[in-house]
Amino acid sequence: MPAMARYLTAVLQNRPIAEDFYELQFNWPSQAPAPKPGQFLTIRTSQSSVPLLRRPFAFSRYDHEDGSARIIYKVRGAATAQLAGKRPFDAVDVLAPLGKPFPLPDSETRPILVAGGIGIGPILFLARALHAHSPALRLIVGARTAAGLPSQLSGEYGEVIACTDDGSFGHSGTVIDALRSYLSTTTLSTNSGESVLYLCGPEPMLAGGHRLALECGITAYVAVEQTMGCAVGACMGCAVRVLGPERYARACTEGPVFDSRLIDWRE
Amino acid sequence: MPAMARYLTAVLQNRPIAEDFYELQFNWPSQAPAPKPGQFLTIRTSQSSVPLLRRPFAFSRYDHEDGSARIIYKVRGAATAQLAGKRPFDAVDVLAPLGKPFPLPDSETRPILVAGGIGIGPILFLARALHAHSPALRLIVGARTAAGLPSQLSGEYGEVIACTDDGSFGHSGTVIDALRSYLSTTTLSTNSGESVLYLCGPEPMLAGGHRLALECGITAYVAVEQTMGCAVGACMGCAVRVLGPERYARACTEGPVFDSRLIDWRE
Amino acid sequence: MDLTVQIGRSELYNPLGVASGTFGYGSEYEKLIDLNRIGALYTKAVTPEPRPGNEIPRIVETPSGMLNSIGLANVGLQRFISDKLPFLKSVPSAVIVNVAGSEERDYFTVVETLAAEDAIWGWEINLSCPNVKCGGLALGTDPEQVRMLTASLRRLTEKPVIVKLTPNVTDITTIARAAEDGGADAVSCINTLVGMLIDTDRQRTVLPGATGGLSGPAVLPVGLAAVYRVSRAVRIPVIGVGGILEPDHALQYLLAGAAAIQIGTANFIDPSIHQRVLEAIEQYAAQHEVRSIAEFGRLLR
Amino acid sequence: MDLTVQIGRSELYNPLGVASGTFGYGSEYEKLIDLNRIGALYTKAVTPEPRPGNEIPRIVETPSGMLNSIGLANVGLQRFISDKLPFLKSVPSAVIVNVAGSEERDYFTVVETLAAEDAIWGWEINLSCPNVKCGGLALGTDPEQVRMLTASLRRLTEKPVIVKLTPNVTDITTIARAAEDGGADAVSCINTLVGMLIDTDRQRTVLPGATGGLSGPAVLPVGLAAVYRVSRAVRIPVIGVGGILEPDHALQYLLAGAAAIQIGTANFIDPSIHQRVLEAIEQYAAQHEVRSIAEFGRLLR
Ligand SMILES: Cc1cc2nc3c(=O)[nH]c(=O)nc-3n(C[C@H](O)[C@H](O)[C@H](O)COP(=O)(O)OP(=O)(O)OC[C@H]3O[C@@H](n4cnc5c(N)ncnc54)[C@H](O)[C@@H]3O)c2cc1C
Ligand SMILES: Cc1cc2nc3c(=O)[nH]c(=O)nc-3n(C[C@H](O)[C@H](O)[C@H](O)COP(=O)(O)OP(=O)(O)OC[C@H]3O[C@@H](n4cnc5c(N)ncnc54)[C@H](O)[C@@H]3O)c2cc1C
Ligand SMILES: Cc1cc2nc3c(=O)[nH]c(=O)nc-3n(C[C@H](O)[C@H](O)[C@H](O)COP(=O)(O)O)c2cc1C
Ligand SMILES: Cc1cc2nc3c(=O)[nH]c(=O)nc-3n(C[C@H](O)[C@H](O)[C@H](O)COP(=O)(O)O)c2cc1C
Ligand code: FES
Ligand code: FES
Repeated sequence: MPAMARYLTAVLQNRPIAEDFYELQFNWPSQAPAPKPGQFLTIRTSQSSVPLLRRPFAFSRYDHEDGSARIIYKVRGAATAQLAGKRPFDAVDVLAPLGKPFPLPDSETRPILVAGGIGIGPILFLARALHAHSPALRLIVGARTAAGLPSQLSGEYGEVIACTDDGSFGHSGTVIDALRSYLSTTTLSTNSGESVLYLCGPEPMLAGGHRLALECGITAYVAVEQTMGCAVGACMGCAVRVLGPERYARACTEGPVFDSRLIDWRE
Repeated sequence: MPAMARYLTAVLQNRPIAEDFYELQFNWPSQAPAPKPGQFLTIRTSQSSVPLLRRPFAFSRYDHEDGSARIIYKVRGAATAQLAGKRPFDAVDVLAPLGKPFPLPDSETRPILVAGGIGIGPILFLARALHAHSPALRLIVGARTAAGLPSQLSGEYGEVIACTDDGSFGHSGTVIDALRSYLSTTTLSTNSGESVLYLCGPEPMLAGGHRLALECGITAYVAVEQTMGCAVGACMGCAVRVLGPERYARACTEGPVFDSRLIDWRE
Repeated sequence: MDLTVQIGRSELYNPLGVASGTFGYGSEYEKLIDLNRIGALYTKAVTPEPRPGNEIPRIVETPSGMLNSIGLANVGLQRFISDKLPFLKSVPSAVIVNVAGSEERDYFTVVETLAAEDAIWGWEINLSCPNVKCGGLALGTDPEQVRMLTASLRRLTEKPVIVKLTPNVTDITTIARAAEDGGADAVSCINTLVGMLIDTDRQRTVLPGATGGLSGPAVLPVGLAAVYRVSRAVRIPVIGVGGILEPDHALQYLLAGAAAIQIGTANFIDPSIHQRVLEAIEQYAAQHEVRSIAEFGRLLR
Repeated sequence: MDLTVQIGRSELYNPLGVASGTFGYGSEYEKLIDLNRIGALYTKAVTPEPRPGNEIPRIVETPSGMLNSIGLANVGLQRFISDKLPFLKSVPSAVIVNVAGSEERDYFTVVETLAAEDAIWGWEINLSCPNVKCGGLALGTDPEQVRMLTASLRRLTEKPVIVKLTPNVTDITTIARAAEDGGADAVSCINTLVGMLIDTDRQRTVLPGATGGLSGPAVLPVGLAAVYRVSRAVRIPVIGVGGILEPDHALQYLLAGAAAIQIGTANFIDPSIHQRVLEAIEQYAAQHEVRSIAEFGRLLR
């Protein structure tokens, strides 16, 4: 993990990309280590004590050429509402890069990427990173309705399987339904060693992906979400239930990406 | 006192008028009673709990024709900083009009108006109201330095005596110094019944004006400032020390304008 | 849904009260707030003699809260009767007199003198004002004293007796149980927390008496924890107060086990809070198929 | 000016500490914060055995504050020695081990086992963690128990013993005096307040254990009042903690009577807070002609 630091940087662009979803692009300080897919940052959105805590967001893109990074976020409460109010040149107070990135597949392995809801950012970042190397890459993206899907998806990352809960766009059903049918219609389940799953989204989705991976005998990496205090491994606030004697791991430093078999998925 | 109410209205203009001083102009709802000089409003500057309390500001102007009202405010802390960030069309949440206005002089009485620091707003409002009726009106305005004085003063309210603590503009010294010399160079002190003082500014200034008024045997009305909770007379938070058995009066409903002889000026 | 709340043998027509000390004697808010929305109006503390109150300044803002040091400033019993009761007779809300004093006898005097007033629905016994030097604090923190005082007051009045609890104790449930044992019809919690702020420019405590009472959203979690614990320790109704600024905060109190709530500091900030809280309660009840206020507490898993 | 702070027979090179539980074992913040600025590094609580900690979620934000229910999650004594001490030996700050347990013997075990470690400057005895069910809370609220436990620990170590006080008591000064009587070299206050929040959508308390510990700016006035009162009740130094988010908050603690301070929740929010606090202290001292930290308390009129 490259060293993290706090940076006061500036907004380049902040625009809506789907219903309630925004993409924030900001200057990436030249002295900062390049963020990797799966890593995140925390933002202090206000100088006052409301909201108090920094909020974590996964990187959705990093452009070395123009020195910018991005996140995709959904407006849920006070902090994200404030974020949505940021304009170009406004300051952003970030702590980054944080957490462990997705382990990249070797060239023989076919990556299948699955995103639901606010899980879209890190999965798109990973898709972009893998696109060149893994032409066989499959990207499955889901939202509740068509309006919740970013418009730019197609083209940029090869063929995308889009799903909506209400069937208003793409496949009707959850991304896990789509993943299951995708896995069953390919020869994949028999060539298990050759595929790897990457998932980010709500917990039931991650659990579903994990079970499918177990069934098919493939590896799944999940990026989990947990309320954070320090984001640097000091407070034990972001605990994730894992199997083994320690029972909990820290999402911020031991994750947020975990091999799904390490996690204790009991409800 | 006309009935007060809460209004959600809109900013028309918000501009700097002196160093750290701004003038906020906003729509005055047609159903609302016209504010009078000396009255105030409270503003909730944020929907969050920081800052928590509404902040009181005196009206500095009311224009019946275009249905707008104004305040002049100084940036001191969180609430006034947020106020300074308001732009045209932004919402303002006001409770108004509050408090007792300045009692107006009868036509024979010569009003002398004295403003220091953030006391400028209500005094300018009063000056504007009296200008037509009292050509003999005198306006004394003070600030620490020239930069602290609003630029538009001269002309609008007749002849203005300006003072700065550092002598960078107008008379050198406090408004009380200027008032004293004004009173001594006029025949005023002997025709005491014919003059009345109106003061708004920091407490030492009000106390000084009160003592001068006693010396000259004239009446002084002071608009006081006190931290407020409810602003409607319910919480006893805005107590002002007064003479008499009750010992305290409420700035919000029994004031903010008081005859200076009612106040217990002990330090 | 049924909004009424049963306390002792009496009833409030809705669960929304306005907290003592933040709503004066009602008339101050008449123009601003539709009093039909207020189920219970808790008056500013009434003491036998008028009290000028504490030194100034009396209020200072803190992060998401405020400190006050009003000090039971009130008009006293006689002027309460002559100047304040006439208006209170006309309000639709249940009028609950917040009773305070520096010694036990003060409490008896207030309740006895006002006992026959029809306009008064009940009493809230303020054992916990942190701003009164003698008596006040010690009184509300000792279970045996609380039990005895409550029992004595109980004998003086048929009307509901609500004992208001201070959070500044090691175990609030023991005080609540003492009030219950003494015959209280309900307890309300919390009063303000002891707090302080210093003006580093002037090198003084902001409040001349050094400490004051902390209220507002900052104390919301403390009030909720108190209501949750107290409502599981006593069988009488618990009235929740402390930090409500949004309708969701009021719902949290009801889920935590409160039979009714009080809005305090928020009266100063948002005159629309009462309507918004009532609407939220009705909407939440409809959504969760709750037919009475008492059922809210059972929703908590 | 002289930034050193005398505690017992030992010295801190500056008054700025980082509070237990918010700074891990130091190494987590190594890259982010210049540890030369930290006068005292209070470790996460150490218990004899490793503890997995409480159910999740463990953190929730409140108005200007946060609730935590970490539950003394820590690596235990053995792994503290093998994995954490080596790094702590290298830090310039005074390393103060926060000692916790479910029963008295746990405290003895930790202090005895670590007594000979040169890297450890002293102990902070956490009698007050509101998240530990058995022992914890009761322990820190009974003066006699506090006195006896402090006296026992005093016999085990020459190093400074700091007793950390909970604000969840009726009178914090009696607990502070008990610690002083037991031979404590200092007391620190405050630990977190008991608080709760409810998720009305899911009809659950947000924290699975219902209540948690409230920290952050919301509790600043409570911490200041505690330090003000405790520093006037005991002769040993009082270390102020609770709600510091701005340099002025730290100055307020020093004026209130604190001999040193701790930054807790703010470590999470603003990595520049340490430098800003130290600069503010130096600047304020220069402005008010104060030559040592101990003189700050005398500035208050
Ligand atoms: C590693 C990680 C990566 C994330 N990446 C993204 C992303 O790319 N895009 C995105 O939209 N969201 C992401 N999130 C979630 C994001 O942090 C929350 O949406 C945000 O904190 C909400 O803040 P709020 O004030 O707007 O809403 P709030 O009203 O505070 O909370 C809304 C929800 O956010 C959660 N939340 C609140 N505070 C925190 C906190 N300090 N840490 C974690 N969760 C919290 C709460 O559980 C709550 O359910 C990520 C979270 C984590 C842990
Ligand atoms: C009747 C009245 C009329 C006023 N008229 C004006 C005016 O015309 N122009 C103007 O610039 N200022 C006026 N003030 C003062 C104004 O209310 C404060 O400057 C403002 O509250 C500062 O808020 P803040 O958050 O920016 O600063 P803060 O950091 O909160 O406080 C700065 C100062 O303002 C005072 N203050 C804070 N909260 C309150 C409160 N709720 N009520 C009263 N004072 C408070 C404090 O004593 C503090 O010294 C008036 C005050 C009163 C009582
Ligand atoms: C200005 C003020 C005055 C108060 N006066 C009283 C009082 O006279 N009697 C009383 O029992 N409580 C009094 N309280 C406490 C409130 O009734 C309430 O318990 C407390 O403020 C917590 O609620 P809140 O956070 O909603 O304000 C007062 C509170 C404030 C803010
Ligand atoms: C996440 C977290 C964990 C904590 N763990 C401990 C602990 O292990 N031992 C202890 O004595 N105090 C612990 N505390 C309390 C802090 O040390 C401090 O007393 C409290 O948070 C108040 O300070 P603050 O408002 O600056 O955070 C913890 C606080 C937080 C926020
Ligand atoms: S957020 Fe503090 S350990 Fe992960
Ligand atoms: S501010 Fe409440 S009585 Fe004046």
